[in-house]
Parts: sequence; C-alpha cells; structure tokens
Amino acid sequence: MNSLIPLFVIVPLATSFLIMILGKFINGFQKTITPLVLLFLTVLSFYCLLNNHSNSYTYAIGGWEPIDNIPIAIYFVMDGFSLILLCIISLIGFLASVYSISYIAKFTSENNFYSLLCLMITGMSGVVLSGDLFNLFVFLEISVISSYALVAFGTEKEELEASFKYQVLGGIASFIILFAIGLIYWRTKTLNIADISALFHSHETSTFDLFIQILLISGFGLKAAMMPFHAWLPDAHSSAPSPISAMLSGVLIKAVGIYVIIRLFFTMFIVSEEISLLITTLGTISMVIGVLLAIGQWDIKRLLAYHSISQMGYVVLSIGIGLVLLARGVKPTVATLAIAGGLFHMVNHAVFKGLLFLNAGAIEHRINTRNLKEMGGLSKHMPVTSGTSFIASMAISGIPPFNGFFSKLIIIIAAVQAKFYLVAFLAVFVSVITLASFLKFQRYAFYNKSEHRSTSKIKEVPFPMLFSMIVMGILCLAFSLLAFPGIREQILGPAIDVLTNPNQYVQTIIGI
Amino acid sequence: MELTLSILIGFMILGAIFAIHAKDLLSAVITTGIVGYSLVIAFLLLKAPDLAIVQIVIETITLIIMVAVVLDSTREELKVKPDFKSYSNIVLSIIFAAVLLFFFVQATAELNLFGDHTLRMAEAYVDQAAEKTGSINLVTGILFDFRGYDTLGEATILFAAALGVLTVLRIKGKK
Amino acid sequence: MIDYLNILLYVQIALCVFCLFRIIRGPSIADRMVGIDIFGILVVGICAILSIITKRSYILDIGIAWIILSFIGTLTLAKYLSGKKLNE
Amino acid sequence: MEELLYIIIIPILVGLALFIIPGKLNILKGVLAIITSMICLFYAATIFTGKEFFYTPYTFLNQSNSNLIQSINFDLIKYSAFNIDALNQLILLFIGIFAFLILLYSVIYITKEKNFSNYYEYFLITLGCSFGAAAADNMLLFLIFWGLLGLTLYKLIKAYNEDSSAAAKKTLIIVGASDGIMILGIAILWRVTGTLNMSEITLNTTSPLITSAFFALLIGAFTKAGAFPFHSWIPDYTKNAPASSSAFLPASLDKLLGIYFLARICNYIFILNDGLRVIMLSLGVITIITAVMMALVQHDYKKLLGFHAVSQVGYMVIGFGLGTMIGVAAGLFHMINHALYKSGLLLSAGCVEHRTGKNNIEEVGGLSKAMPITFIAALVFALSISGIPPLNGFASKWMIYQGIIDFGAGSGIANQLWIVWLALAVLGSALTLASFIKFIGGIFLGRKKEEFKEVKEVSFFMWLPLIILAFFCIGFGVFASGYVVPKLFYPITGSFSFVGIWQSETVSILILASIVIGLIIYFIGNIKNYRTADSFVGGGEKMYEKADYNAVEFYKTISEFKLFNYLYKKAEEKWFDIYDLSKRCILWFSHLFSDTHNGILSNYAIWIFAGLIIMLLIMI
Amino acid sequence: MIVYILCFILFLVGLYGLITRRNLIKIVISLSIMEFSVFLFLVIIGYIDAGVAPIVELSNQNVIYVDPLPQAMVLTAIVIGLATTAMLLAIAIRLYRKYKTFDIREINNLRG
Amino acid sequence: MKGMSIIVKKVAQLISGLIFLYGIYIITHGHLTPGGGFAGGAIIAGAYILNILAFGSDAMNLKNKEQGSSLSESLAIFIVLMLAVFALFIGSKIFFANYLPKGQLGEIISAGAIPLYNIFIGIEVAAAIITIFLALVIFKEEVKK
Amino acid sequence: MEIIGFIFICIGILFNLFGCIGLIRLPDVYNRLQSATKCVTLGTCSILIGVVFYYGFTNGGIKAIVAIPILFFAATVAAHALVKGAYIFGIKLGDKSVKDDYKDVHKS
Amino acid sequence: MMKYIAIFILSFIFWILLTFSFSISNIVVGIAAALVTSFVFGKYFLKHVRPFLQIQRYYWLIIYLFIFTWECIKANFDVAYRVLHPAMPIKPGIVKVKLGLKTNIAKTILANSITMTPGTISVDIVGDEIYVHWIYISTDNVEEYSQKIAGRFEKYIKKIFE
Ligand code: NA
Ligand code: NA
Repeated sequence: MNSLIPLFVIVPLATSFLIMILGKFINGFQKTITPLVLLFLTVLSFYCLLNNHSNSYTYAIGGWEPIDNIPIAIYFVMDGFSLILLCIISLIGFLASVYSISYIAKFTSENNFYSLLCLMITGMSGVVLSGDLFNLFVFLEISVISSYALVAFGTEKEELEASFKYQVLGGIASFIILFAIGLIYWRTKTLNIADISALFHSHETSTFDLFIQILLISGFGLKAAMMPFHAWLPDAHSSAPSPISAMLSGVLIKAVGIYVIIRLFFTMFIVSEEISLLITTLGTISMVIGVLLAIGQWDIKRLLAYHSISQMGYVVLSIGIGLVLLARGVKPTVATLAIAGGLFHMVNHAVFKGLLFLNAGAIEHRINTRNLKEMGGLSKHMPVTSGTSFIASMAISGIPPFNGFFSKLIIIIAAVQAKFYLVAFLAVFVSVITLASFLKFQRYAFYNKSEHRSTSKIKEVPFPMLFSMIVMGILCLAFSLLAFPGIREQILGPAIDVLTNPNQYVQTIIGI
Repeated sequence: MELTLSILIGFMILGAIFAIHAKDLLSAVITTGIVGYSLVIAFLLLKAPDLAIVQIVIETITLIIMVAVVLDSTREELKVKPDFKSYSNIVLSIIFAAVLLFFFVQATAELNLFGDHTLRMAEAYVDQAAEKTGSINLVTGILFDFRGYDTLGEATILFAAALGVLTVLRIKGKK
Repeated sequence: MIDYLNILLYVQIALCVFCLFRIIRGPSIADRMVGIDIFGILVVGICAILSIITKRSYILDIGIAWIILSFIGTLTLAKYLSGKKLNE
Repeated sequence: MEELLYIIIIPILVGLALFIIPGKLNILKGVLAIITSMICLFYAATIFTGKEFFYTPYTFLNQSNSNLIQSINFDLIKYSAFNIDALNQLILLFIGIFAFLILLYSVIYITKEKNFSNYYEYFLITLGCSFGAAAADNMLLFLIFWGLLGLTLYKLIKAYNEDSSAAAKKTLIIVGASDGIMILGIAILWRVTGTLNMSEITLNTTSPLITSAFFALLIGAFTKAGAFPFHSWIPDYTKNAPASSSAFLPASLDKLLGIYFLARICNYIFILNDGLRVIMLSLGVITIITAVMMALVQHDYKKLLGFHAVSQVGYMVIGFGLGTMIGVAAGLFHMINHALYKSGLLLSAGCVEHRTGKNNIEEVGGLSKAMPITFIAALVFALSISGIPPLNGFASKWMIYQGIIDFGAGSGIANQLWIVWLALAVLGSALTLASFIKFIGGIFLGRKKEEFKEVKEVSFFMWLPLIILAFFCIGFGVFASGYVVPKLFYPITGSFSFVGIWQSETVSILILASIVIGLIIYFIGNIKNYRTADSFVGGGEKMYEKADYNAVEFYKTISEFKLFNYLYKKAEEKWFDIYDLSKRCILWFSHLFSDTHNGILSNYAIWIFAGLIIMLLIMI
Repeated sequence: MIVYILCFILFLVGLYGLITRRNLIKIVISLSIMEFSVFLFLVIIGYIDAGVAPIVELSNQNVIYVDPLPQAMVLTAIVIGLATTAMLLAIAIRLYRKYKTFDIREINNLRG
Repeated sequence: MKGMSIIVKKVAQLISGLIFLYGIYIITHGHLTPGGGFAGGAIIAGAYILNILAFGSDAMNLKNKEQGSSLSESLAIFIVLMLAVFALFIGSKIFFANYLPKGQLGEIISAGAIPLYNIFIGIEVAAAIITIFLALVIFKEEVKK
Repeated sequence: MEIIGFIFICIGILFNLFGCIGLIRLPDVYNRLQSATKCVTLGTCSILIGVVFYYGFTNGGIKAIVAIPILFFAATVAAHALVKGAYIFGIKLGDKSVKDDYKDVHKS
Repeated sequence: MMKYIAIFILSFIFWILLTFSFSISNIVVGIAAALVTSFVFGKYFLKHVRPFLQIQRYYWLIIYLFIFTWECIKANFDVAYRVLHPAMPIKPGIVKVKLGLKTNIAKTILANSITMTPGTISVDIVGDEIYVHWIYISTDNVEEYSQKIAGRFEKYIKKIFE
C-alpha cells in the first residue's frame, strides 16, 4: 500500500504534462487520456479506501529517515481521512472529465483545459496527502492557480472578472497562510505536521498559538469560503465552465479548505474550547447567511455557489461541535457522531453539488442561459437532466432517501446531543430554505412553461454528459448507505479514528 | 546589522507607500521594482545569496511583464473623485493595520529575537548535508534533494501559470 | 579593514536613497527610469563590496546577474518610452 | 408478520419497476397498480384482523473495528423497527381501502391527462411509504417514510404551468419544513430518553425542552393533516393537482397519517398539560372557522374542497386536544369519515372536471341530469360533511360535541372554556353546510349551459369508487353507534360510555341549530343573487352567466361587514399564509445581504480583515 | 524585534493598498508588496547573527550556517509569486481590453 | 525601423549569447554557487527577451515560438518528473531519491541528480517565462464586429 | 594589495556620490542621465577594480574583471536607450539647453 | 558558420573566465555549454566576425582602452566639478557629430565610448551622423566639437573594427 501513495500525485501530474506534449500531435489524446487516468485513480483510491484497515501509511519522499526522531523528509501520509478526500477528488474529477468531453468541445484550446484540470487534481491530491506544512502550501497553490486559469477559461467578461477577484482574495489567503507557516517555523523550527504537533502538545497554549490558529482559520477559511471570507466564491464558482464549477464546489473548497482546517486543528494544534466554538460559529454563520443569499438568486450557478457556502457551513459547524466536545473532554461518542456527520456531509456535498453544477451546465449547454427566468418546461425535453437534477436537489435539501438527508440528520442529532439547540434549529431552518430555493430551481427550469423561447427544438445533452449525471445521481442514492452501520464503519470509521486520536498520526511518522 | 536592515525595510516601506499612491502606473511599477530590488539587498545582508539572485531575475521579469501590460493599456491612474467610500476605506485600513500590528507584537513577544535562531528540522539539512546530497550549496541541496518534491511543485506552479496565461490570453475562447 | 569596508558598504546603500528620491520626485517618467537604472548599477557596487567583506566570490555572480537583468529591465523601460510595443 | 414487510416493499418495488415500462402502456401500468393495491389491501386486512406485534425485519451486524462508533446508539433499525397495535391496524386497513378505490378511479381519469407520466409509479411508492410510516415504531424509520411521502406528494402534482408548479413548490416546502422540524423533535426526544422507539416513550410535558419537542412533532402532524397554521398548501394542492391525486394524498392518506401521528404524540408519547390543551383546542377551532370562511368565498370547486379538507381537521384536533377516550375515538372516527367523504367529493369534482374541463363553479352548472350517479354520490358526501344525520359526518361530529360537553366537567382552564370550543365547532359546521349548498347547487343544479350539452355520465370505473365511498358514508353513519365505533375504536381507546345518537337532546338540538343557521346564512347571501337573476330572464347570453348561483355575490354579502372585508382582502394578499409570510421575511433578508455583495473588491478584502480582527479581538 | 515589526508594517502597507486602491495594477502591486514582506519575514526568521551563507566551505569545518530551510521556502514562494503575478496581469490586461479601464469598481458585473 | 536603435541591436547581438551562457553557468553551478535552475532559467529567458526587445519579434520569426516554448516547457518539466520517477526503479527505489553517484564535493559534476534537475528546471523556467512574455506581448484581442 | 583595492573602492564610492548628487541636482532628465550613469558606472568599475586587487588572480578577481566590460556595455546602452526613448517620448530639453540638432531628425 | 565559431570561442573564453577552473570536467562542461550557446544563439550573433579573428586589432584595442580610460577619468572630474559647483555651470544641448566610420559595429562602439565619457551621451546614430547630448557645449563649430567629442576615439576604433 505504501508504494502506491506517490501515484496519486505522479500520475495526474504526468498526464498533465503529457497532454501538453502529445496533445498537439495526437488528435483527441487529451479527452481520452484524462478520463482514463482519472478512472484509474478512482479505482486506486477506492481500492486503498477499502483496504486501509484503519492504518496510516506514510511515504518519506527521497527516502530520508528521521534523525533523532525529527522527521526531515517530506512525508506523504495516507490515512482514513485523506483517503476519503482522495476518493472524492478522483471520483468527481473522473466524472467531470467525462462530462467535459462534450461540454468543452465548444471551447478552443482543449489541451490547456484538460492539462489544467489534471494539475488541479494533482494539487488537491498533494494537499490531501502531504504531511508537511510548506509542501501542503505548494500543492495548494498548484490547485488554486490552475483553478484561477480554469475559472477564466471562457475568457468572457464575467469569467475574467471573477477570476481576478478570486485571485486577489486567494492571494491574500495565500500570504496569510505563508505568514502563519513562517510564524510556526519561527516557533517550532520544523515544518512536519507530526513534529509540530508533538512540539505544540508539549507546552501550554499561548497567545502566539492563538494568533497563528486564527491566522490559519482565516487563511484556510478563505479557501473554504467560510463567512466572512466567502466573497470570491459565488463569482468564481458561477463563472467557471460547469465541470470546473463542479470540481471547485464539489472538491476544491473541501480539499484545500475544510480538509486542511480539520487536519490542522485536530492533529496539529491543541485546540481550546474557545477556538472550537469560534469554528462552530463561523460554520453556523456561513450556513445561515449563505442560504439567505442563495434563495434570492436567479442565476442558477450563482444560486448553487451560495449553497456551497451554506453546505460547507454544515460541515464546519459539525466538525466544530466535535472539536468543542473533544476540547471539553466530554461525550466522546457525540463528538464522534458530529465528526461523522460532518465528514459524511462533506462527501455527500461533493456528489450532489457536483451533479447540480453538471445539470446547470447541461441546461446552459442547450439553451445558453443561466437565468432561471428565461427557462422553463425543460423536463419534457431533457428528462435525464431533469430527473438527475431533481435527485440532487432533493439530496441537498435533505429529503429522504437521498444522502443529504442522512448527513443532515446526523448533524442535527449531534448538535442536539451536544446541547447546541440553536445550531440544530438553524440547521433545520437552513435546510428548509435550501429546499425552497431548489424547488424554485426545479420549478423555473423544468416545470413552468417558458414564455421566452420555443422549447420544441431542445434536445437532451450528449451521452458523455448524461453518463456523468446519471452516475452522480445514482451515487446520491448510494451514498445514503454510508449512514448504515457496517458500511459506515468501513468508510468513515478510519477517518474518525484518525481525527479523534491525533497521537496515531504523530506516532506513525515520528515512530515513538 | 539590525539597524541597517531596519533602515532598508524603512526604505522599502517608503517605496511601497509611494508605489501605492503614485499618480501614474508606470511610476508605481518602477517603484515596486525598486522595492523588490531593495529586497534583494536585504537578502544579501541576510546571507541568502540564492534568494538574492532569484529575486533579481524574478523581479526584473515581473517588471518587464508589468511594463508590457501598462504599455498595452494605459499608464494613467484613474481619475476618480474620492468619495465617502474611499475615505472610509483609508480610515478602516489604518485601523486594521493598527490592530493587527498590536496583535502581532503581542503574539510574537515571547519568540526568539532577531539573529537568534536554532535549528531543528534544518539541522539535518545542514549537518553533513553536503556529504548526503553532494551539493555544497545547501539551499540547492534542500531544494532538489531533501525537499525536491516542493521544487517539483514549484516548477509545476510555474507551468500552470504559463499555461494559465496562455489560456487566458488566447484570442477566441469559444469556437 | 573590514570595518572600513562595512562603512563603505553602508555609504553605498545610503546612496540608493538618492535614487529613491529621484523616483519619487520624478517629475517625468524618464527620471524615474534613470533612478531605477542607477539603482541597479549601485547595487553591483554593493555586491562587490559585500563580496570582499564576506570573502565569498560568488556574490560577484549575483552582481553580474544584476548587471544583465538591470540592463534588460532598463531597455524595456526605454522601449516603453519609444512608444513601441515590446515586440516591435 | 411478514405481511407487514410485503405491504411496504411490494408497492415500492412494483412502483420502481413501473418506471421501466414506457409511458405509452399507461393502462398496463394501471392494471398492475390495481393488482398491487389489491394485494396490499388483502394483507392490510390480514394485519387488521391479526394480533398486535413488534417486528424487526433485519438487524445489521456491527462489524466495526472502531469502538467509539460502535458505542453510539445510532442505528436506524435497532430492535423494534415496527410496532403494530390497534391504532396502526386501523390506519393500515384504511390506507389499503383508499388506495384501492382511488386507483380504480384513476385508471380512466389519468389516461386523459396525457402529460402525466409516472403517476402510477409515484402512487405505488406513496402507498408503500404510507404503510411504512403508519407501521414504523423507530422514529427515524418513520421519518424516512414520512419524508418520502412529501416527495411523492410533490411528484403527483402535474406541474405544467405557473400555478401548478407554484403549488407543487409550496407543498413540498411546507411539508419538507415540517419534516425538518420533526427531526429536531425526534433529536430532542432521543436526547431526553435515549431511545428512538415511539412505543417506549411516555413523557410528561414538564420541561421547556420536552414541550418544544412536542411542538416540533405537532408541527409535523399538523402539516401533514393540514391544520392551522400549516394548512395553506392544501387548497393550492387540491386546486392544481389532478383530483385523484388530491383525493389520494391530502384528502385521505395524509389525513390518515397526520391524524394518526397526532394521536400518537398527543396520547401516547406525550402527556399534555392544561396549557397545551388550550393551545390544541384553540388551534382546532381556529382551523375550523378560518378554513371554512375561506371556503365560503372560493370560486374554484377543487380549491373549495381543499379548504374544507382543512376545516374538518379542526374537529379532529379538538378530539385529540380533549384527550378523553371519547374525544380520541371521535377524532379518529372523524378522520376516517372525513377521508371517506372528502376523497369522495374530490373524486366527484374530478368527474365533473373530467367531463367539462372547467374548474370554476360559475362556469359549470345543471349537471345533475347529465351525471346522475356523480350527482347523487356528491350529494351524499356533501350532506355528510355538513353533518346531516344519519350520515357518518354527523355521527363523528356529534361524538365530538359530546366529548366537549363531557370535557367541560373537568377543572383545568381548557375545561372551563368548553362552551367556547363547542360554540365555535357548531358555527363551523353551519358554515360548512352553507358552502356545500353552494357547491351542490352551483355544479349540479340550476340551468345547464349550452356548451355542456354533450356531457355524459363518467364511466363505470370512475363512478364505482364513488358509489362505494357513498355507501361507506351512509353505512358508517347508520351503524356508527352499534357497530362501527365499538368495532374500530374500542380496541384503540378502550370502551367508553358511548351515548346513543338520539339519546342526547342537547346535542341533537345543536345539530339542528347548525343546519338552520347554515341555511339562513346561505339564503341571506343569495337573496340579491336571485333578484339579479330574475331581471335577466331572456337576456341572451348573459342569462347563462347570471342565472346560476354566483359565488361572487355570496362573497359580497359576507364582505359587506367591514371587518370581513378587510380580512378577506388580507387573506387574498396571503397575509395569513405562514408560507408567504416567511417567504417575504426571508426574501427581505436575502435582498439585504445581496445588496452588501456589491462586487467591490475592497469591500470583500475589508470583510476578510475585519473577520480576522474580530476573531483576534474575541480570542486574545 | 524592530525588524519584525517593520516587516509586518510592510505587510500592512500592502494591505492598505489592497483596500484603498481600485486600479487593477495597483492591486497587483499591493499584493506584490505583501508578498515581499512575507518573503523578508521568512528569511529574517532563519537568520543567525554569527552564521554565514549556507554554502558549505570545504576548507573550514567550524562555521555556523544560517538556516537554509526558510531560504528554500522563500525561493519556492518567489517563483509562486511570479506565477500569481503573471496570471493576475494576464487577466488584468484582458479585462482592460474588454472594459477600457482598470477601475475595479467599473468592472463589476458580478454582484448580489 | 523595427526594434530599437542600431546601438542597442549591435550590443544585443554581441552580448545576448553571453547572457545565455551566463544562464547556463548559473544553472550548472547551482549546486556550487548561488543560483540554479530558477535563476539561470530566468536569465536565459532574459537573453531571449533582450533579443525580442532589440529586434522585435518579427525579426526573430517568433510566430510560433509561443507554442514551441510551451512545448519545451512541458517536455522539460515532464523530464523533471521522470527524473524523480526514475528513482523508483534505481537504487533505493524511492520517489525523488538522489540515485546518481554523489561525486567529489565542489566539483561541477557532482551532487548526483541535482545538476540534472537543475538543467531541466532551468529549461522549464526559461520556456515558461518566455511563454508568459510572448503571450503578454504578442497577444491581440479579437476584433469585435 | 588590499590597500590599493581599498583606495579604488573609495574612489569608486566617491564617483558614485558625485553621480548621485548629479542625479538630484541637475535640471533635466538628459543631464541627469549624463552625470549619473557615467559617474556611477565609472565608480562601480572602480569598485570592481578594487575587488580585483583584493582577490588577485583568482576566481573572484577574474570574475570582477569579466564584470567590468559587461557593466560597461550594459550601462552605456541602457543610458543611450533611455535618452533616446526620453526624446522620442517628448520630454523637452531643460531651460538651460542651448542647442537641439536632433529636433529635425526626429520630426522627419 | 563563421559567427557560430566566433560565438563558440567567445563563449568558451567567457566560461573559463567565469569559472576559472581548468579541471577536465569543467572544460568538458564548458565546451558543452559553449556548443549549446553557439547552437542556440549563433544566428543572432554579429554578422561580420572576421575582425575578431585578427590578432593585430587587439593591440590597438589595448591602447584604445588606456586612452579611453584616461579620457573618462578626465571627463569625470569635469562633470563632478559641474555637479558640485554651487552655480552648476552647464550649457547642455544636443549636437550633431559627423563620423568617418562605416561599419555599424564601429559606430556602435564609438557611440558607446561617447556615452561612457562623462559629459556626453549619444542619442542616436542616423547615417553617418551621431547625435550627442552634451552637458557643456563649449563651441558652436561642428568640426571643432566633432573632433572634441568623437575624434579622440575615432582613429583607434577605425583600426580596431574596420
Ligand atoms: Na421560467
Ligand atoms: Na354556477
């Protein structure tokens, strides 16, 4: 298993370069190789996920062994938590790339698109696997820089504007993160997360620790688009080409935002109750305000983008509750439940939000508008799009039997168990407004009659796009199974073990 | 040393403020270049020759790119009347700066002073590193051996940026 | 001797302030370009002195690099003045 | 015991399988669906006649290597997934009956609706889920089935135009919201009791936490059943959905389940205190009065029926609010009765719509000769809902009055106010009668229009269910005290002193009074109407319009009162609709926040640093 | 300590520019200035008073070298900075072509 | 006249080759002196940029240089990756292991694979910067009708 | 040797100082270019010669020697390009100027 | 072909000067680097490279360097005087200087020499004339100042480059 770890980075990276080298000479190379490679990665990641047996696997790049128990190499660390992320990265990546075969055909420079897509996946895999703070930053930059370019891929006014704002705000985040990494290095003289964790755990929390924790919350919160650091997201996610929106909302904000926050705060820092409460609060605020912003939107993709903020709020608040309970040292079972709910919802969100963006893309592909007011009556002409988008809408709104229901259920139950009644209530409230705004989407896009155009000529989208949407629709149902005992232990269990037991992570690397 | 460096940084701050306020973009670009070059001197003083040489080239390349952009567009700074918003932004940012500075001083009060640094991770990168990597330039040794993976990432970022620039600047987005 | 050289180094660094003054003061854009050009040359001197102080000849490499790049940078600026695109 | 599994799984599986059959073979789908529903009915009857039992079909093995997770008591199916007691048995049986009858009706009705794909699929899934919800003991399982019902409810409206898609949206939002709130209630219950099985929980509503759990669950029940203030989806739904859908879900199945759950929470899970009873009873009478007032002024006969579907729920709420044996039995009885006559009414309305294609009372008329069977059935249903003896509506309303009077003997505040509850309930009944005179008169009586010359009676499969339902109405009325109530409700509530129908003079007088008042109100309202109609005799085309009963006139009469005028106006602006109120409120906030996202980059940067600084200020 | 503070002030100057300027190029410049300060900060952290530049002297074994790790990090970060700046400028020039202005408040189609 | 004045052109002809060589020097001495692939690559790019500035891109037949440079960029970084991957097959069989013999310290040919990395990173950086530069200066917006 | 080198360096810095003063004092951009580039370049060359004396005939010394012609060419060409650019850009000669022969050439 | 060889030799010398090491490996790498340089940049090198290969020209070059240095120092003090003098005695302007040189490289070197000499800076070369910005125009006579500005170097440059 250990020797498989570097493949997650090497393979997409090599693909990205190969596309630029061979894509010019071999016709259709880019759109063949990318889905194939990502399918391979998907299979690989699921193979690892199903065989990891709650272990952490490490890989010292360059083969440098620790000296005096100080790790000096950059480590790949693959454990239950990073595997979940790897799986959704490669899975959504695969589906988005299949979808792109038809979707991107209308753009020029397809090679660049696929190459950047592979780079983005490389970056995310690198972030998720890296056990080194600075290396994590580097891979984060790979993924965000390729996403900057991909957002502007269409080179229309809005896309460029969105990309610029995204870059400026993302740049602020990067500097804050780098600054915080510098401060951490100043304090600990090391960059290895496990080593830093061991050092931080050996002395009391000080003002300095709080300062860097807050810096990192801001920095990675910006990448994760938590309120009030969210402003770039609706622009960027709505302007990007749809498969990219699916990647951005479905995976990127999780891999470079939420994942890192969780990893750092569970594994690296000694977290105080106050900071955990702060994280919970941020999550709650994002959840509520995100959805309030979403419901007023008439641009589908903007609506979806604001929902990403809101849904990430669920994840963050749930993880935050887990963190609070762990910090208080009470009710470990509820903490586990909260973390499970958060992770579960994160996985679910990847699927249904990815699907929703693909649906939006399908609609845009056929009728060239994102404005709900200009749509209508599409359910007859685009039955698959309509059906899958209904599934996804219900899933994100938390209607049974779709996956979103179960994760929200767990989150609400955990919040109530932890006596966060207000948070639980708000979670329900937001869920209802989510439902309302997705029914609005359903109503205006698929059911109403359209006054603006004759719908008779509209056809369903081509097969590759349908394929991705159908698979994601099935996944929306299938991921419900993660709520059930047996499956849940297999998939989410190792991740939760990793998070609730940071020593394991540290010991795997330092080997004390 | 500390004094020289402080003066140099003060010089940079001055340049930076001017760059931000310059009435024309080319002046701003040039001043940014000066600030970047001052950074090189700082790197030299701080015994970071590798950084110095990289910063020179990168700063110059940045300057050239910026000039190309300004040349293609305009060097006029916007002629806008400052409104309430711009004044309030100035006030806000000064308040932010003050508060952040306060917290920074608070937070870093307990850390080691300038020039007083110990090694932990880097100890292995320095101790017999030349024998381990074969490179007497320790920074290169780190970059391509101990942390070669970072460097691969870094080169990939440059690749991504070049690809991104090509992508953004292609003439037609759609067929 | 090294101490004296240090003083010279600081003098040389201090001379850079003149360039900054010219850059800030202007008045024309060409003045600013002159400022940055001179700055580039002054820094080569800094490198040279530093090289002696630290007894590291490789700092001269940095100086040479600086000469070259400062030259290219100034040419770019000059080309700006001549009103042509950079590739014309 | 396996029957239970069959009635849940078979319809769902068949429903899913029907998706594969192409839409052209709709008849085949219908036949398969009928067969399925017959099987279900058979099993439901078997369960009804059988014993009470707990049933856990399958327990997942915990194969976890994570001890922490194992220790969480979070399993959907623990040990008692389903619980069948007398109440469930009754509900399951009637779900089976209604499904079968309405499906019978649908075969012809739905074939005409060309655009309606997947009707049978969702119908059968609904059926299976209803069985599941009615039988579930584990609250999460219950919640899943319950939530699925909302989904199929949404799918059973054919959302083809502006209004119907809006109605569909509104429906699912309200139902979904209530489901969400129920999750909160269930979560709190779990937190307080540590179990998810309804059968294990009995709680005194002492602490605020438990009370809020009660309200959370109450909202769920109220929404499903359609009680004030969560009723507003029903009229829109009935107006826009095909009649068979309305008859199936809001009129029968949702009522059965909603009231079933209301009964569960009011009488099994929670022990209500006096304050809660006042609230329950108030909500009951408010529901009755407001809904019937709205019904009075409707032009669309399907929507009118929708408001009545709300109004009648008030009686049931009163029944459970009383909490006495007779009250509960009355509530349940009224639930069954209501489901019978209301689905009958909606199906009749569907027949009329099927033949005429018109929805407005003013646009149809004089159909009694053309559609005699429908007319007679509708008349039975109308009389029944208006509480005319000896029909079933009378029997259950009477039991409720009886219950209120009995309740008045108690000492709590709720008991002291018994006369208020009684008076308003009677008034509601009177108004119901008034509006149904309009319904029958407007559709079936009066002058027949030229355009409906060719209108014929509906086909056998459509009127057969009507007749069956009508017979049920009559039978449940006639044999109420002797057979129906003891047989159906004594097993649930225990036997109580059921006072014979004609034995209580007070109650009889009350019933008569309500009839008289209703007639008076109706005729006062129509005096002007008749006069104008007279003056137009022989007046060409206009004659047809004015010669019929006119709901507009009726509305004018009522709205001559300034207060009513004002209230109706506000109601038209949807000021009393909780959905529209919250929508306005939320959109206001939405616009507020939207305006701050003005696209100015420096603002966004300021937010970032302000956020950073605020966090620093709080933490350090 | 003063060095750190001045370094942070340089960062704050960048922040100031970012918030108060509305010209795309000025915003890019402000980001560059923030970038400079972060680089400087990292290098200062690794500085050792008695140290020499981290290039091994084969003749002399007993020397202390300044910490080369922050230098390696900054080297990486400098190149990342170039990449970011290039991307930003490419988009800025493209935006200028579309809008004929560098005013970020005019380039404001995405709101709400 | 294309390009800059005759003085600039002559001097550019004279020293651009030397600048290129200086870039190679910086790259190949990356493990001995300051500099390396990044600095050297950028200097090489500088040599090209100098020529473009002095003569104009037409004189240099740069119509397809952009594609060419992006191709060589891709190729170079692909080789860098492959150098790292070769480690999986040679020696300790670990990704990014320095598998070549270390050689004599301070010699130009030493430090195992580091000079190789430096060279290809240098090519990559040079090509990337040239690509960016060309994209920025040669770029023309489509004329809107 | 070191003393000679030191003297060269001192001279160089003195030249630099003159150049910088010229940069501040002189009236127009052409004059500033005049004094500044020349003085500073010569000054820096002088410093480099000083370095040569310090290092002697070693790697460092040779490098300093190599640097001198490069600096010479770079600085002169840069100054020339700047002055021409400034003229084409339209920056007027200062008030003190007495002659402008280039005016006619540039116009044509 | 010639220019490829010239740049190869020049590069190799440059390499040796830069590294100043005569180990085999360094020379091998140097040759490789010079080859690459000549291969990549050969076509951009000066067109007429024959003068580079004639030894006698280097003799004049060295002489020229001394003269040039001397002139520079002289002029430098002159400029320093003008700059430091409180009254700033300058009389700047652009003058046209006639040249007797033919090849572009020679003109370029001359122009550079003029530029490098403090007090004068060449603005442009147009045909056989070189326009010079002069900080102190001492005379109005074209011949006179041509001699003063260019004449000092012209003959040496002619010998070296033509
Ligand atoms: Na529409
Ligand atoms: Na009528």
